[in-house]
Amino acid sequence: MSATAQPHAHHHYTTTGLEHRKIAIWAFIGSECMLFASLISTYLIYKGRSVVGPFPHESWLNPATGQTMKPILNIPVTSQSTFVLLMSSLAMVLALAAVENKGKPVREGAGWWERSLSSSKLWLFMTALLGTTFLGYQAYEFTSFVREGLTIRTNLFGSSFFTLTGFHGAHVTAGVLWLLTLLAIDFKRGLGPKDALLVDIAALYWHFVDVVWIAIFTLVYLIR
Amino acid sequence: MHSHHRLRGPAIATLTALTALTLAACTGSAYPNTTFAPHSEFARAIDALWNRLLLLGVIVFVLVEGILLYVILRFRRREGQENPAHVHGNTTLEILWTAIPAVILVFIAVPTVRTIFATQARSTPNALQVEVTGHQWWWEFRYPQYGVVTANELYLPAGRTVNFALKTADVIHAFWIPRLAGKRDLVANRTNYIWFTPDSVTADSVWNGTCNEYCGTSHANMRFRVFTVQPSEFERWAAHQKGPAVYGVAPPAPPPDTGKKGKGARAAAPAPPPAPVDSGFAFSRELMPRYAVPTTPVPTDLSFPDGLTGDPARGRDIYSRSACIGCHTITGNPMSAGVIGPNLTHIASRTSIAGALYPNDARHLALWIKNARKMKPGSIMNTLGKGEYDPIMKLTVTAGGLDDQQIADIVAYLLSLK
Amino acid sequence: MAHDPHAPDAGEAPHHPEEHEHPNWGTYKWVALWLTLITIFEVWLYYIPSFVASKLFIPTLLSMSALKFAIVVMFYMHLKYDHTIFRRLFVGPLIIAILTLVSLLFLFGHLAIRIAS
Amino acid sequence: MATTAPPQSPPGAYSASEGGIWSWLTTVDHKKIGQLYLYTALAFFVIGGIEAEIIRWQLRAPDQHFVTAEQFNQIFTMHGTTMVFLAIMPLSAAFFNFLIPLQIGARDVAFPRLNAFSYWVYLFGGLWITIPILFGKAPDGGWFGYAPLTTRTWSPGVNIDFWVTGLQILGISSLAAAFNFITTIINMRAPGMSLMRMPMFTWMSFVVQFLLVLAFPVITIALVFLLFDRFFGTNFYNVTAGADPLLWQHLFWIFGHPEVYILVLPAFGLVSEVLPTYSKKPLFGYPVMVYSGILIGFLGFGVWAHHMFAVGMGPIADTMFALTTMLIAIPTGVKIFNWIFTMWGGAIRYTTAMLFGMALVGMFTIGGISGVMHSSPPADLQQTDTYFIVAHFHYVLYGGSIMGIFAGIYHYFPKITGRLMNEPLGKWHFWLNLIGFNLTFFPMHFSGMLGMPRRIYTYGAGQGWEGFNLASTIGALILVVSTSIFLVNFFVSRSRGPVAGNNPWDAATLEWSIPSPPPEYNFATIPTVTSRYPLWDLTHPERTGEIAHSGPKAGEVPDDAGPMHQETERKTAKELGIPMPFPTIKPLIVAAGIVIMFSGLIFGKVLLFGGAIITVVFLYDWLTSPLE
Ligand code: HEA
Ligand code: HEA
Ligand code: CUA
Ligand SMILES: [Cu+2]
Repeated sequence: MSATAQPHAHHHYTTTGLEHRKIAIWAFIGSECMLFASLISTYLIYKGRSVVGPFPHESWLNPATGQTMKPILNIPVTSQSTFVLLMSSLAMVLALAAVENKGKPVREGAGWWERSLSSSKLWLFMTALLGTTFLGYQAYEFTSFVREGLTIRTNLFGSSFFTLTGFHGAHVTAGVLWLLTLLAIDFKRGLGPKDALLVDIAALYWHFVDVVWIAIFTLVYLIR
Repeated sequence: MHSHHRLRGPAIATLTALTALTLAACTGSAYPNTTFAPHSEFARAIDALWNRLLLLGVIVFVLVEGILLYVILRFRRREGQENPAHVHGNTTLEILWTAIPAVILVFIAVPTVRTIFATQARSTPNALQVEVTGHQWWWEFRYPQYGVVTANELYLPAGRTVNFALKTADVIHAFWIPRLAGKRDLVANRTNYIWFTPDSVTADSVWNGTCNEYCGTSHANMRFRVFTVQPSEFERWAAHQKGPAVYGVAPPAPPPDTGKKGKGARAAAPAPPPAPVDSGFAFSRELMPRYAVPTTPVPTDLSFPDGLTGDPARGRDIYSRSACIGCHTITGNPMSAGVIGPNLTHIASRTSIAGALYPNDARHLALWIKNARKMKPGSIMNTLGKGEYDPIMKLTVTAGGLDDQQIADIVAYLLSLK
Repeated sequence: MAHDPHAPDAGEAPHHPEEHEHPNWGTYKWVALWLTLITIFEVWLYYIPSFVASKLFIPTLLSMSALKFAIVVMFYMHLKYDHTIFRRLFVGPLIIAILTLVSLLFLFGHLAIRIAS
Repeated sequence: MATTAPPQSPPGAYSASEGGIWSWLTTVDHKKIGQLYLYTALAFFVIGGIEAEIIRWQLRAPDQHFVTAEQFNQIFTMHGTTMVFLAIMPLSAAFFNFLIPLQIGARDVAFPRLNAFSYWVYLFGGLWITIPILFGKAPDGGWFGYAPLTTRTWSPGVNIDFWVTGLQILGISSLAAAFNFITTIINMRAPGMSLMRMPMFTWMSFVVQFLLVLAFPVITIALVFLLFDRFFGTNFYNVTAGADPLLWQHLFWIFGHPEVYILVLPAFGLVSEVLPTYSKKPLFGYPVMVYSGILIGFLGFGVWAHHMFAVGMGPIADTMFALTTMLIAIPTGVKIFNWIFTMWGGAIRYTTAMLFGMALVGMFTIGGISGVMHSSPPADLQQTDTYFIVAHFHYVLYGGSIMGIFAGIYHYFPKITGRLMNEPLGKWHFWLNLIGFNLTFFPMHFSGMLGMPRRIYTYGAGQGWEGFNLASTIGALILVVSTSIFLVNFFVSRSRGPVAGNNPWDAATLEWSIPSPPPEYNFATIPTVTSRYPLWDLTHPERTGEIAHSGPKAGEVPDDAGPMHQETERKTAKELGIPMPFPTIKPLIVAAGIVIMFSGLIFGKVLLFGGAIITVVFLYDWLTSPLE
């Protein structure tokens, strides 16, 4: 969705007075619930059914070396990446608020923080940056798992884990690209209240991806 | 109203035809695989449920179609009739036709749930245990209490509860003997159970069984046969099947023990006893009803010379050196301990081969060995006949292949394995 | 937001979309703080072996996760403030998704119902 | 042809000559896209029908070898797949496209280009999955593709590859369309058209869009697993790694059962338009019809495992799913009775559309009753995977969906083309169809209960199945005759049928208040709706006297709306100053890019990346160019 498309879309009469695209994105998000429910179900169904290690929460015997290996999930690292993604959602709402309030005068005598709150560029950038950081964490996690002997082909855990978190990662990636497009538009011609819908739907998508991670973090990482 | 007759004709004809068919279906004679003439307590429980479903179904059918036809015929537009009554709904009526189906459903649900729990309860502890393993596309039957392994033909003592443990060696299959029980799937990494008691009166009967879950190319050819026999006959059958092949001559030159330990090898460690004379019990081929005799035509592009006779001893040698032993077990022949294909120890005692697809006779066996993949599309058994085209490998069998005489010898050997 | 003067669907109670302003930093910072605190608490629990072993572990974690989920959806996604139609579009599918997930876990024996036999 | 009217062209009829083929490739007009869906889906219906005839010819007698086992397995798989995904769903989509905007008083759908995209993805995906049959490489795993049979180990060929990728592609089409229609229905209704005033077809379509949106993600994931297993060596269905084959079955049927209501609810909707019109009565119990449709859709998500009663789920799961399944009979029964009572006391005209509508009521009921017989798990153990099931689902699919769609085609043909179909030929089609259908599928109840498994390419003699199979085959041949009559009628009437006028059937809803075929903008002035039957408000006020009337509230009416009226004038959008979306080829190219991308999985990475690049570039171009 880009800013140049449908410049006068909001002149159209709609039954509910709402924008088409906002309805569509919510319908899409509803659909995504089923997508991730299927992925998460599969992960949980296959939990504990792998016939060979590595396992998420249990130590396992490495048949190649005969060594007993630690459980593979790295909770401290993932807790950090979870925090990063949560903060990206904060940045996202600030970006939306900045766009919606663009043009409103900042309070007389506002400090740097208050003034920064009106910069949509800053917060769009921060969101994308935090998203990218999350992806960096995920790349780190994936590569270290592979080093420790877990690939998508190793066992049921590997297949279902990488597919679930990979799907989530792909969603984050798409979101980052979306945010960068918005940022580019912001630089090109500035995003103002009339563009709020564009940012709003991107934000809804972004938060949804965050919300999915909240579920994944608990169901996959914390619950044994 | 002329339209009446236009519509009534076909309706009456259909109903008459229906009734006639229903009556015919209830007698097992013309319909050997009918589910309407059950022969076990399990099949009867289902049949009772079915009768209830059918009765209520017919009532609903008659009611709905009756009102529908009445309305269609009665309310045909007459000349100049423009303004029928403009009812938009009627709450009482609508509650009525929500409530009546609900009541009907209660009458279905209650016996349904009862039957679910009754038929899925645990089987009696002294039941006959049979392990069924589905293979693409044949059936393996094991009787752990009797040490018997056989294929495609199942012997059951009439009147004794039998508990099947269902497993698969590959994809999903489904095990069904329509006259005796409902079906169950054979699913990898699971064991399913189904049990029932064939009625005592069924002794000396034959039933057809099929695979009902689509399992690949020859799903249609994955059939089997069930013999319900007198308990004493069953014991004789089992005792005999348990033993090594009747053609129990010591191997010509016992191979040096290469460490390959098959079941056959162990059984043969002491030289096998001379062939027992009693060939046990096997269902008489003379008693076989028509529906249990396979009719599958042989492929037109496959032939075997008539009148070619084989020598069992020679056949045994050839067999023991050929590819056959990689897949088949013949207890008593230490070379033959493969587990991929059906156990052939007592193959001559069976009435059919290849998943009950062909009668078990010299001609069909020979054709089968020559080109199993033409006889049964997709078969895992390689084409063995020299000069034959293997439709899966897409090549013609040359050097290593068996010539017709060799095949005839092997057939002679196999047919000696009573 | 592009404010549209038209009222919503005739069949529904009059309700003006986007009537409520979206919340601002004042709210958002508290939301972020709560999210962080809950996450820290969750991870902390994870490191208490006796708690992990207890029956409470899974329900506690699940409810905290659900709480975070709800907070983000209500405040960051503005579902608390927006038109009811969005709530229906989201909550309906979410319910079906959760029911499906739970039934699947039952069916695969991860949650067991035992009937006295 | 027996038509007497001189073949004069109704003004503004769509024909390929107008603007040439290019105008079809670039169209974003929902009415043209609807027609593209219609023609394509009819073509696939014929293909699926030819496949069915091959099945029937093979099974006409025992031990036949008209086709080989391998061919038969491909053919029944493709028959099911074609009929479900390439014929009935798109036939419904044809009506969604053509009708929904007209019925709710809109000028187009919410996202016209996305709409074009959905069609092209469907067309290319359909070709992708169909063409391999010409090379003997068509999918052969059955229409529900049970793992582990469909994994690489047991299906090493490319056959299943086409199936996995093809269904994945078709899913994109359905999902994109569903988001589009949800938005359209929520947001583009004419003033006064509250939800409880929407025509029943639009209502049932609305429910279906939610089923699509919720069911398709599940099969998407199931297929992703299969695709990963086949191409990347993952273990989702790898039994040696401990996988549970039932995972596929559950995921497939969580999709699959809602899918069967996706197939039938649009037909229910069409019939709910047809029966009142030709009975000259309003629909009986409109609100209950709405609620029962919603309830069927909702319950439809809780019954999936009734396809798995033989897999050994255990008594508790069997009981739960049996009960939920039985429950569905109640709202469905409500529909049946409400239809019957719509006709009760009416003045019924036996038009072809009406005959098909009435046949749906009668025939679907038979399929529903056998469905309830399956819903009892112990009883189903004797029924499942036999021809009894085949009988059930053809009674609901053919007797339900296809009958309803035929009713819809006869009913809406004049609106779509501006011309009437030939009624005598229509009657021939109907009667031969009714007879052929029953002769084909009724005997399957018997062959099934007498022990005949489904999906067998051959069966032995002497099993008692000969007569029933022969009858089925004869019936299927009659269906060829009747379908051919329909096709002739359809294509001849398109250019030579008598001109229809706005409202040839004296119907009640908005689509009939405008010219046939409708002008590109649909409504010169958006009508203001004051009741459930806006056109009858004008033409037969006595029929709508009893229901509530109310105008929209102030502020609800857009500038270009006017009171409820009929339009006869035909101006161009330009003359009226109505902005229309630009035609564009980009959706077609993006659709092609996606299919090329998937083809890369089989034919090499170059296509994969090439397709991806085409998709991304043209998607960007599409999104950054203005709509109108
Ligand atoms: C249009 C598609 C469609 C529809 C609408 C239905 C509707 C129903 N189906 Fe069907 N079904 C299929 C398509 C459909 N089905 C397909 C394609 C398959 C096979 C898939 C495959 O294996 O390939 C299948 C298989 C199938 C099975 C699995 C069988 C098996 O494989 O073992 C079951 C089991 O319960 C079932 C049940 C039902 C029921 C209870 C309904 C109900 O919704 C029916 C409700 C309607 C009525 C009951 C009639 C009207 C009601 C009244 C007049 C009221 C009074 C009636 C009573 C009280 C009985 N169906
Ligand atoms: C959705 C709808 C649908 C429809 C409409 C049909 C229509 C038909 N089906 Fe279909 N069928 C399925 C869905 C459908 N089927 C499904 C889902 C399966 C399960 C597949 C599986 O197990 O995986 C199945 C399976 C199935 C089987 C079981 C196969 C097996 O288990 O081995 C059979 C057997 O007879 C059959 C027969 C028919 C017949 C005779 C028709 C007829 O009604 C067809 C009539 C149509 C025509 C006759 C049109 C053709 C027109 C012409 C040929 C005109 C020629 C003119 C020109 C070319 C100009 N079908
Ligand atoms: Cu085994 Cu079908
Ligand atoms: Cu179903």
